[in-house]
Amino acid sequence: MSSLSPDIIAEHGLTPEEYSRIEHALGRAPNLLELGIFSVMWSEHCSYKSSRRWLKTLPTTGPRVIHGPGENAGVVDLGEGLAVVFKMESHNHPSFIEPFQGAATGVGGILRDVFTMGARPVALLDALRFGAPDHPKTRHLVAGVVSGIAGYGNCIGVPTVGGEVNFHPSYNGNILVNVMCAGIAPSDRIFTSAARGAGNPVLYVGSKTGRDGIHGATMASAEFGAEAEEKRPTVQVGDPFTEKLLLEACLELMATDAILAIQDMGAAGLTSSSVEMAAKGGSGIELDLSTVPCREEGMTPYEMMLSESQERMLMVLRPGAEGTAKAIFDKWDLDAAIIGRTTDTGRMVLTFEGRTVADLPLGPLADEAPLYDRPHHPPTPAPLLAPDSVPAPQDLKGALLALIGSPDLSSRRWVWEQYDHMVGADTVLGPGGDAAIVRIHGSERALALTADVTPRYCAADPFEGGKQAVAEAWRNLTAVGATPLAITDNLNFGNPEKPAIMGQIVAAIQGLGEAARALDFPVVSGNVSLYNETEGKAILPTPAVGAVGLLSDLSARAHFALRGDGEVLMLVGETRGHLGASLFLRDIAGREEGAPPPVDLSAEKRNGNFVRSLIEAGSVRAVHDLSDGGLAVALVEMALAGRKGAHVRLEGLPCPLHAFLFGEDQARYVIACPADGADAVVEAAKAARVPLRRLGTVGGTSLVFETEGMDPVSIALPVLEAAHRGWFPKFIDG
Amino acid sequence: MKARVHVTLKPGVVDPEGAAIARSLGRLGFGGVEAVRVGKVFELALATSDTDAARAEVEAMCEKLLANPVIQSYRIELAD
Amino acid sequence: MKARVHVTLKPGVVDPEGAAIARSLGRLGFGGVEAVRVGKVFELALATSDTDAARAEVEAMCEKLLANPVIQSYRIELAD
Amino acid sequence: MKTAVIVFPGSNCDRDVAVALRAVTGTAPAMVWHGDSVLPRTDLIVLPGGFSYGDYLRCGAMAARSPVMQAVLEAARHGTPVLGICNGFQILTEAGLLPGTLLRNAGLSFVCRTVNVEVATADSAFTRGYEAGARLRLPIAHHDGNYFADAETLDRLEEEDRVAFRYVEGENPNGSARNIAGILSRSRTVLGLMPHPERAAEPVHPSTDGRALFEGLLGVMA
Ligand SMILES: Nc1ncnc2c1ncn2[C@@H]1O[C@H](COP(=O)(O)OP(=O)(O)O)[C@@H](O)[C@H]1O
Ligand SMILES: [Mg+2]
Repeated sequence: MSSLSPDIIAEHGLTPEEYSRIEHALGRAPNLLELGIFSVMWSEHCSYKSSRRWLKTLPTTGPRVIHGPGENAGVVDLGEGLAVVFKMESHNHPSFIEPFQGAATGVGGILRDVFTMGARPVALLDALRFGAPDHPKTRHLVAGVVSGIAGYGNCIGVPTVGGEVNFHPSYNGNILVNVMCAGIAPSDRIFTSAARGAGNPVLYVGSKTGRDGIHGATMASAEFGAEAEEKRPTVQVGDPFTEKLLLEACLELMATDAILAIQDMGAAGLTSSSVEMAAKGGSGIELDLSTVPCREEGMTPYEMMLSESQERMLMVLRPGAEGTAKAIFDKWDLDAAIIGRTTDTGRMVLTFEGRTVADLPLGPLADEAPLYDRPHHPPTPAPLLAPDSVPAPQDLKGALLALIGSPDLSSRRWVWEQYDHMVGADTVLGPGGDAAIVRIHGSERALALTADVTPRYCAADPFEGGKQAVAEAWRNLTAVGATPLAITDNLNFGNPEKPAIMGQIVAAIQGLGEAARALDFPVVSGNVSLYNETEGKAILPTPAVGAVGLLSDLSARAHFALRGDGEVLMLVGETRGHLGASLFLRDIAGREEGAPPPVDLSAEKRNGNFVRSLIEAGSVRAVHDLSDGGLAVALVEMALAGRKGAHVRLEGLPCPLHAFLFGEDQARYVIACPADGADAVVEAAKAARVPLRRLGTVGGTSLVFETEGMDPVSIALPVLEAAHRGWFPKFIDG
Repeated sequence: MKARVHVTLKPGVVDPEGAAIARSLGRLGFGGVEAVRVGKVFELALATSDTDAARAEVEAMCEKLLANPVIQSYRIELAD
Repeated sequence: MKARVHVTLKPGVVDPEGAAIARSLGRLGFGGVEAVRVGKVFELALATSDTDAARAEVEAMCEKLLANPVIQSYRIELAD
Repeated sequence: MKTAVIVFPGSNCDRDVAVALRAVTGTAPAMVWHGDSVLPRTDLIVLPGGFSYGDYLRCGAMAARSPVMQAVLEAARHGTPVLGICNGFQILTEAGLLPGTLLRNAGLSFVCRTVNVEVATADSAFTRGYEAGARLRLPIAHHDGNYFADAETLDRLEEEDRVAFRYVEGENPNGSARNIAGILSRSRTVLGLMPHPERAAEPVHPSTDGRALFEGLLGVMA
């Protein structure tokens, strides 16, 4: 057992330096099982070794923050004795290999992160990025991922209320499946993973352990010999039914005082859950692997410790509470077993069939894991593009129809109709709006939720792109009337060992941090997914942001549908006609260039607070924030949502008409207010020093744009609807 | 002619449906069921009557649509 | 011993899944598929090694749970 | 009025329907675990939506063989009204309380949207709160809602005026035979339907058209 070949070490993803660090920490060579344990604990996924140094710069505290990063999910106080628990996580690589199961188990994993902390999950969101629509794999991947998310979320009964879908060739070989979950817990009963104290029983509950998802490369190693083919590693298969039982049983047990610490078995299963519990609690842990419930015969300690079988939990019980736990798990038909106990040794000791098979100090596995300050080249931001350097389209109407029917802007109804977005009967606003609204059960308060990032902006300027992701999330929450509370993030990038990629990561994190600080929007949880590269080509930098806000009174909320004839449409915020890195530039003009729209965080805050105050005062009838596709696209979405047209008359523009209509300047909203309240809104804007411009009136069955020196452009709603709704179903049907 | 395609989970892949059925059978009083695994069968009516062509065609269908090669294996039977 | 239960839709029962698969196969360029019907197979590992007892037991399982007599018929195969 | 909601492993609309029942009756329903073999005294039994047993094998098949279902069958025989919503409808067909079965949606995908449904008969405790022919907006959310029965059974259902709800012509979301969205037992005291009235019961829901179903029951039972 003593000499592990350099090949085996390399197959475990450890560098020679890392290996000597292990030998040094142990004062001897590790055996294969111990090497496996180090390899997963020191993986990028568990140790954040490339990103931790930069993640530390993010603002993570605030008056409402109960738990920031470091726990299974972030916890934010909602008042009235409740807290929201939320996090976003990626399942990118598994979803590329097997889209249905990969996405399904991604949902399962993030749900466990939330209910491990004692929260009942109440909402899911999915942020998805796929390759070019015409790439041969894309359609299959889209269909599989969407049905996998549906298959898991629908079954467990947590509504999927929002998300994002983008297409870009940079994701051809590396799709992104980021799933966010939010849950509600009593704020004084949050469960964490720190297992303090010795002599407490360690309980395993949930599905039996199989050979699922054991790291492929390690399979070639000596231990498997001739039967290697038979024992081939398999992808994880999700079982939402067992997860539902696990959820209900855990919440039932959490209502007693049986649980001292709890941790779900996610990536690196039994290894990371047991190490984390003991390391965080400053204790030690001893497991007898002969008692682990196994699905297959002849499983080795190595396989048990590295298995990624789904739907499993590890908990430390108060001594004497075993009977209570057993009764509840029996009721829910779940396998449970005491597999060990906590100690005070600061070590993890594993035994199997009466022998000690691993004996490791916890420090080097957890807190003292490697931490890198990788070389990073600061990116060169793309230069600003003057609005008049982009020629006007020949046919404005055609351009608008093409844009709303494009892969990135068309209606996502085909996706979200497959998600049960109403289960729970608390969904007040499902997918399709700015932010989703989910009522806090039994109250008149609600959560608002959104997921945002614009990868093409991040590619052009990672710092501004990072800022923009946070600002857009904040804006989406604001647009429904919510007070933004906090964010989670999912940093998806290429290979951090390349200084250019590391430069993107650093700049994006700095951008996120700057915006989060300026908007009082702390980062309370997150996830990092690196090495998203195929054949040396990385994905667009994609720091996805998930955000939660609070509506303290459901009666003061806004929707973006145009409803009332004669209402006055106004544009909040300043328009310069910024076309750099815009969808118009890419999809209509065929150019991917220019700086993304600059994000002025104080304007963002001022304009947003102004809009929220209008909503709270009941002065507005419709609100929509502006993002991809700019003003024209926002107006189409508002018209279609309410099945009402509008007449827009634009005069004295600061830039060419097409730049005004399609520019993606930030910090903007369209609002509609009653005709007799318009003057008051104008006055209020003046007082708040918020730029405001009248656009026209609501009514009719067409969207009409008029300006000096041009014949009015009028498009009937059914034409807009066909263009907007048509793309997705057609793409899927081939 | 007719083709029958049997699709089963590869060994080692967890079968939650089979496990739930096995438990349910136990509860219904069928004591001796040690394990259940669930597979699918597709019965295809084919226009061709050329066995070799049919086999090649059905194999291609399995690879492209009927089976998920990552977690499933398949077996083809042909009959007139 | 092992038992294999084949559950198929009775003739006359619509098979939405089969129909959709036939359509998909057509779209994928497999021209000659006239019809597809989808069935299920349950592979049971049984504790008993008595063939007659096993057959009676599995038949009872089919009647009670594995098949829905309104729309499905079943066939049992036994093997050691 | 006393009500009972049966909770199966995997039920996930049990809490939602409990909220609706409580709002209408003023008292919380009894939540009955599937493993119990006796029911509390009740004026209405509800089998809620969800994925009992993960929808494995066939939707509703394993739940229909739960211990509690004997008691439900017995109560139904004695005339206690039984309401099966979505997965509850699937369970009722599997248990033989309603004819036919619910196959996979014709489009094969799960469908969640608000649909237009017509009240096909007002002649039952469940539908007496509506006018026959009334149009309702009700949410659906299912993968297997494609109602199937042989032609004879379908004819009989129609002759006996047992179709309770139909999808509006041209808007059938799942391929159901004769646009059927819900049916009654011969005794008219058992209703199974795919739409979710409990998701259309409050002002924040997509409509409040489902409320009259619960209110109609209240009038009869009180
Ligand atoms: N994968 C998805 N799942 C659920 N809802 C989605 C998904 N993708 C987009 N949506 C919904 O469609 C609407 C439009 O999305 P998007 O254009 O990204 O909105 P915005 O520009 O306001 O951020 C949002 O309500 C969003 O939640
Ligand atoms: Mg928006």
